[in-house]
Amino acid sequence: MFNTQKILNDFPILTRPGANGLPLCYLDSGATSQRPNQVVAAAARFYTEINANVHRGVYRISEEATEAYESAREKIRAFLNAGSTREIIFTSGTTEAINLVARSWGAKNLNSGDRVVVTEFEHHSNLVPWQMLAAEKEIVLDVIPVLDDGTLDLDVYRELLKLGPKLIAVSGMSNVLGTIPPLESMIPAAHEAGALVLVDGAQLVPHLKTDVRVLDADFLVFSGHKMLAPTGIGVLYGKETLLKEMPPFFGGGDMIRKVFLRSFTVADLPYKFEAGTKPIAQAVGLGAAIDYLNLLGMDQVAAHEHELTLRAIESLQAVPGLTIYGPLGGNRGSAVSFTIEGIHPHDIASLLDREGICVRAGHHCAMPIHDRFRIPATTRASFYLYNTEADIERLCSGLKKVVSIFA
Amino acid sequence: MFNTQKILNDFPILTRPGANGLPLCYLDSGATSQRPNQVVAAAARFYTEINANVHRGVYRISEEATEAYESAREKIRAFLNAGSTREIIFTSGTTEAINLVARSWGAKNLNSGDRVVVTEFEHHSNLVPWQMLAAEKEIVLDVIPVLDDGTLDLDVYRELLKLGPKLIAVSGMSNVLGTIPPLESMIPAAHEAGALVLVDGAQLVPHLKTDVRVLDADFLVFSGHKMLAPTGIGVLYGKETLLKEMPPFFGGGDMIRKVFLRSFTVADLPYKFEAGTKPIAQAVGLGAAIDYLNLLGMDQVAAHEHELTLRAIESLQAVPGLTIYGPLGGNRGSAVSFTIEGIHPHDIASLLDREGICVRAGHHCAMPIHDRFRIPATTRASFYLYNTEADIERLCSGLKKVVSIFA
Amino acid sequence: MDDLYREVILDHYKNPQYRGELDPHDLSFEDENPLCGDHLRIDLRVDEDGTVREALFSGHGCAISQASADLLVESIIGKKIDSLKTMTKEDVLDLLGFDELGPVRLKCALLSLKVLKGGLYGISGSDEVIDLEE
Amino acid sequence: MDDLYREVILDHYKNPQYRGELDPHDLSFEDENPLCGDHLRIDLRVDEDGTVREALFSGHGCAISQASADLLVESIIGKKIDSLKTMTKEDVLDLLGFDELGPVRLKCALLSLKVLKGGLYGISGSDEVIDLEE
Ligand SMILES: Cc1ncc(COP(=O)(O)O)c(C=O)c1O
Ligand SMILES: Cc1ncc(COP(=O)(O)O)c(C=O)c1O
Repeated sequence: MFNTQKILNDFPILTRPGANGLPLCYLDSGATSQRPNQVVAAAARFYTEINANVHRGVYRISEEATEAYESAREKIRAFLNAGSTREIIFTSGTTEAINLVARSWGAKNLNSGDRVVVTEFEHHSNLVPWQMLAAEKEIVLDVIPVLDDGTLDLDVYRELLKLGPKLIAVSGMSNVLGTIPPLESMIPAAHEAGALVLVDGAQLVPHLKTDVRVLDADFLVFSGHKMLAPTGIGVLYGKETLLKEMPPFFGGGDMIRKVFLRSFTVADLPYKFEAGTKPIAQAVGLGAAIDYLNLLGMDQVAAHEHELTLRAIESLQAVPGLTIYGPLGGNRGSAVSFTIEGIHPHDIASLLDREGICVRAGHHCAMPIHDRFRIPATTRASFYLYNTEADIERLCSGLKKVVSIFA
Repeated sequence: MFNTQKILNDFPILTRPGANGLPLCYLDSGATSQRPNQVVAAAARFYTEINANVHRGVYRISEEATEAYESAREKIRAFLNAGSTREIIFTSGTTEAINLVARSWGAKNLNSGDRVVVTEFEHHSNLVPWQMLAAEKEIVLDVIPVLDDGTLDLDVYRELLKLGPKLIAVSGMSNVLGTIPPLESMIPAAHEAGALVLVDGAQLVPHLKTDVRVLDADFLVFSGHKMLAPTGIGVLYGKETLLKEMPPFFGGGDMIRKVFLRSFTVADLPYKFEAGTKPIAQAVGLGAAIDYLNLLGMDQVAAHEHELTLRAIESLQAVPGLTIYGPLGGNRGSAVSFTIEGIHPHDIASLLDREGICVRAGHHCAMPIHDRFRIPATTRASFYLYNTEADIERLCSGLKKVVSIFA
Repeated sequence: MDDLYREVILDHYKNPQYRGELDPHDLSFEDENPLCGDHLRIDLRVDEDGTVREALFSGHGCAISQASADLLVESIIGKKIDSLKTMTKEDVLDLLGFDELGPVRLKCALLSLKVLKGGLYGISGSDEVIDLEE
Repeated sequence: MDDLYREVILDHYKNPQYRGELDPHDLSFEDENPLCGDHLRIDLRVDEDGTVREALFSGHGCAISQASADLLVESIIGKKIDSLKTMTKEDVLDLLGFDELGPVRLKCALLSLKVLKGGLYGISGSDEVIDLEE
């Protein structure tokens, strides 16, 4: 059984009583998650016990630091079921990872007239890098539209595949609508059409067991801070055959084999893409976060969240004037965005904050999907493993109070 | 007075007795520094008290997180005496910061045939990005040679300036030789010749008070992890007029003003260059590190280190067969690299490690300067504010033992 | 924070006195808060001696930004257009009766001032007109 | 760690038995450890039946890599060239008498094996020939 009380003990920020005597009701894990004591301690332990720079150091703590860093890489490899640690590149986050693919793979493989397909619900981080590339290299950006129920228009997707795109860049879970696109059919279809697939896993990997070999994703990117780990660390998974052919991205220490005054040769994977001193302590923290998730079991985490999400959707619909954007049921993620007739999302969030309830208001770094639904902004509640039914009750009664204030 | 004992109490990793009963003798701060309790605690406190994503959040802890993040920026601005926080860009480190300038400023301002000047002692991070740009854009890379005493050949520099370079990219302190180039004369000369100057401050900023307005540097970059702060955070300072004209680098959340499906507009400085979720807790940690340095006083730190360094150079010269590369006196940094006749640097470092002494062996990410001195590798000792004379004594008696083993 | 949604603010939001468009007008400024997509426009009719004779606002936004716009527009009627250039963030917070405000909601409260000043200085789309971080 | 610089290792470093170049030779392989710039070359003379008749190493490096080269070269003389392809990291550590080694010094110890195997398989400059991270 999923023991939320036991879990909450690991998150002191969620149990300390706030100004109104109630603990924080944190419903903004879609923006960033909280971190359990175990993760904070792992990073602190790194600093106070084995802190040193990694690789190249021959003294003991440097070797221990290297081992801690590389064993975090191995934990990630196993978590994703990747074939080799050479496929696991540490980045500063999802955004850097996508830009890396756009600039390195894209620079080499995309030419004027080539097509890249995105979706209408992409996060700006999986949209703007492709727009920048489109402007520089005159590639064509195609968009899979979103239907009224928040799912992708797969008929259009099939048509777009016929145009022979080089890459499909798609979020594994929308951070606004909670939509989980059918990657298990979209990826094979892309491959059949000769396209590679980059999965933006920023919302997917923290919440649902993700097996890169089952998915057969060519690239998968995600951030540590949305999955219990420190800020400042993220991952690019790429198939080894692809990464091998890609030119390096950042130049600097550690990504080289040899450097002369006017030329250099490149290091082997994964170091080729890891220039400079990486976020070492944060990588170790991400390893600890994965240990934590594995201990709970990703299937349990997903089941718990799914139950909460369906319960939330049901309760929210009882709030007068409230409209939810995105799927109302089925296999969907825990981001639930909504509007309330006549009340601005910022006012909703401010008023909920008085009750110690943290929700996000705005465009959630996904303006186009808001344009699609002709709304400037939404209020979003998003859940993670430490949330409980009590949180949902507080959210809904808070919203009813908001409605009455504006009545 | 500089109270090293009091300082050491803040660094538990340096006082715990190791295997041989002696505490760690950490002489590798040039690679990465140790972190005081205050910094580790500041990052941990962030996670356990106000952890939330920054900007855009209207609830209380998100506002507190934003304030903590932005006040770290203000601390850095004041530390560097920059004119505005708009000139302080958070990056993941020095390497990312240099690549940002190369790709953003360079992409816009450098064309085939344009010249960029570097030095023979640059770290790979301030060399490879320019080599990559040279290969892509056919710019010409000129090199200021290093003289036998480890200083720059300023005659050649003056000649190179006559060729009308667009940029001088120079380290403020060599991480191998300890050389501090005369920026106070080199920068005005560059400006007179119409060139901009990027100062790689990775070794400079942690050790010497750096005032960007006195220096009149156009860009200054450095890493937190070499100045008591967490890994995963660094800074790009740039003059506002320059940053304003530069195209954005990474695309993603937060660096935009508005995003449509096929276009976007760019946010104001400094956010234009801060795409995605930044290393928030690490920025807060860097703020705490700066508080710590300010409390000690950068002048005191520099004086303490300088005394230690001169003492070390004197003592090292008494070790049979030992040769030091770099200036033997004067205004020089605390990195002291050397070879010992007939003994490989790796063997030296391994044998010192048995005594709990941490030094680095290898090319220190600066192969060309090793080629210059016709050596494949050196052993490097580097000092910081927590080092003491006892550390130097241990180093020198350790080296004498090494020499006797190989005799 | 606790009086952020005082009766008077909600009143100005629900029953604004200066909501609408002026057609024709002498001056019309608009801008938005990209954070939340809020959009605000202010139309002015100005006398020959430079006095604001009529003013109305339109657009959409949260209670704070709309109440702020209603109060700001009310306050500028009858004033010399040149004197408006010296209006400050504190003036607007005074109109709203707020002591202080978090950085995000501050942008809501100051959107009306940003529109006005951006228009008067002929700049728009820039937070730098009024330094919101001050 | 404590026997890393045992007398026997220092001996092989200071007085190598198989140091030199073979000219002419049948096979010659070289590679380096980019971490520290160490460079190693191994020259072989091979019988018609594929037996290594003579072998010498040259280059420069640390005590560990040089002792390893001396011991490895000694161990392959008289062996069939094909049988060398199956030599493992453990074989080399056995020759050196090391139980285990940190990752950085491991690269020193295995440079000789890397040169040999890289040559036999016709690949050089790649750590992947022997997976050092295993
Ligand atoms: C002079 C110099 N420049 C650049 C760097 C690269 O810094 P980082 O690895 O933190 O990106 C270093 C650190 O080794 C350095 O010493
Ligand atoms: C779907 C999606 N993609 C990308 C990102 C960007 O992640 P980061 O800000 O950690 O780089 C986010 C986070 O907001 C997200 O939800």
